[in-house]
Amino acid sequence: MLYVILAIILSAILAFYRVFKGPSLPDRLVAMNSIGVMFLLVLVLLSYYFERKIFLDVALVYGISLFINVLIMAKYLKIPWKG
Amino acid sequence: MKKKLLTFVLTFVLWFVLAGRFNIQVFLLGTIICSIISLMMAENLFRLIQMKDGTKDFPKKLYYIFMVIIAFIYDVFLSAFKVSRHAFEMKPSFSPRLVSVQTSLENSNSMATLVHFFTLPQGALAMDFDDIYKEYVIHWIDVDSDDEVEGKKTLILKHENLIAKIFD
Amino acid sequence: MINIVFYLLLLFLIITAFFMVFTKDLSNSVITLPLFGAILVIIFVILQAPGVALAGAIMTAGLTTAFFVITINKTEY
Amino acid sequence: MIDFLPSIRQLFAFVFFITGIYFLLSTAVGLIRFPNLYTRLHAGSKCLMAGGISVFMGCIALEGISFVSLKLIIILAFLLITNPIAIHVIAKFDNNYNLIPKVYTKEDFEK
Repeated sequence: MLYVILAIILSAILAFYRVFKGPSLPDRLVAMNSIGVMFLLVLVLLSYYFERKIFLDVALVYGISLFINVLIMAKYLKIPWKG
Repeated sequence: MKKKLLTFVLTFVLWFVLAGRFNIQVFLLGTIICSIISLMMAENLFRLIQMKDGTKDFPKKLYYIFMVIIAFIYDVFLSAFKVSRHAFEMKPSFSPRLVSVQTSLENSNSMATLVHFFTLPQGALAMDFDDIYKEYVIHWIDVDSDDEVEGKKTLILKHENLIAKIFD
Repeated sequence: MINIVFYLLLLFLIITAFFMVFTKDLSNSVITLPLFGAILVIIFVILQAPGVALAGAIMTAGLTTAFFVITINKTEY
Repeated sequence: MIDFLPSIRQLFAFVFFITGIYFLLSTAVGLIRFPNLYTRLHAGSKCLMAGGISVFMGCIALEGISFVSLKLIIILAFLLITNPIAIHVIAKFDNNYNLIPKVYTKEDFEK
């Protein structure tokens, strides 16, 4: 079980390169969405490793919060004013 | 009245799944909360769904819903394998292009559901929708020529017929 | 074995915090803020504290980012 | 016969976890190596959801039939509904500002 968690966190660190050096703003948004879903999978797998089923509620609440974040950022965030 | 009763039953089942145990305190609290929710916002929840067409022959539609879910998961794995094969190549070789596809669906629910079936199972990405001509603007990956576009449009029609049997 | 995951998460936390402070554009640092909150939630789960993790998942990863984004939209930067 | 059924379950969970790791790694590599925004959207939607489905199916195969697997199915259905909406919203957010010209040729990708 722990090797799966280790591989998912390594792939999240690899995907952080696109947040670090994205040419435009939607690139960073796509990378943020991907890393968020990967962390949700890590939360589900950790609840199986510790065998405490209350940690699934944390995963459910975090999934709702991630979706609201992406929607609000896509609506209100604008390209900076140049000139 | 039918809407409020349906909302009460659905939220009560969801409450027991999320609670995870049967108890007298859980039962009383769930009854109070679900009755408040079903009295207040039952009208807003089912504003877009036509209830009269939905419950006509329900056991026949259950079979089609099962078929849609099986086709959905199979095609997701197929298209994800195609995209992930491009990622590990030495030189990434694909030829994307923008195509507009016209639908023949009438209901607004089915047109909104079809966007999920463009994005995940096909190798496509729905970008925009034109209300007047009923056209989706789609971004394909790995399409080489115009003949291949016509071949891939027949794949969409398979999902379109299944959705039309559920909602209409 | 769980120590390796824990130290890797702490390193990732430091990377996101440094990127969030030292970048030039303001919207780039706002996008990195929910990742910071998510790593804090996973660290709280590893340290066996589900109540703090629930509060963190609502506040740090959810509401604070929404308030910052709406504030940046209102002021013409 | 007693020890036969859990070993089958462990085997199914192992296969599902291996496919999940493959798709998630391909998501990260695709996000780095693809040259354009829309192709990155392809990598961010399809490979990610295939990895998520396989990891959740592995957890359900490890658990059996109980309330916990019902809760896992609810989280999976929520993820399957909301992730295409997020990808579609990001594509439309880019489409409003015309960051990238709309018609590509094959020579653009070979440089």
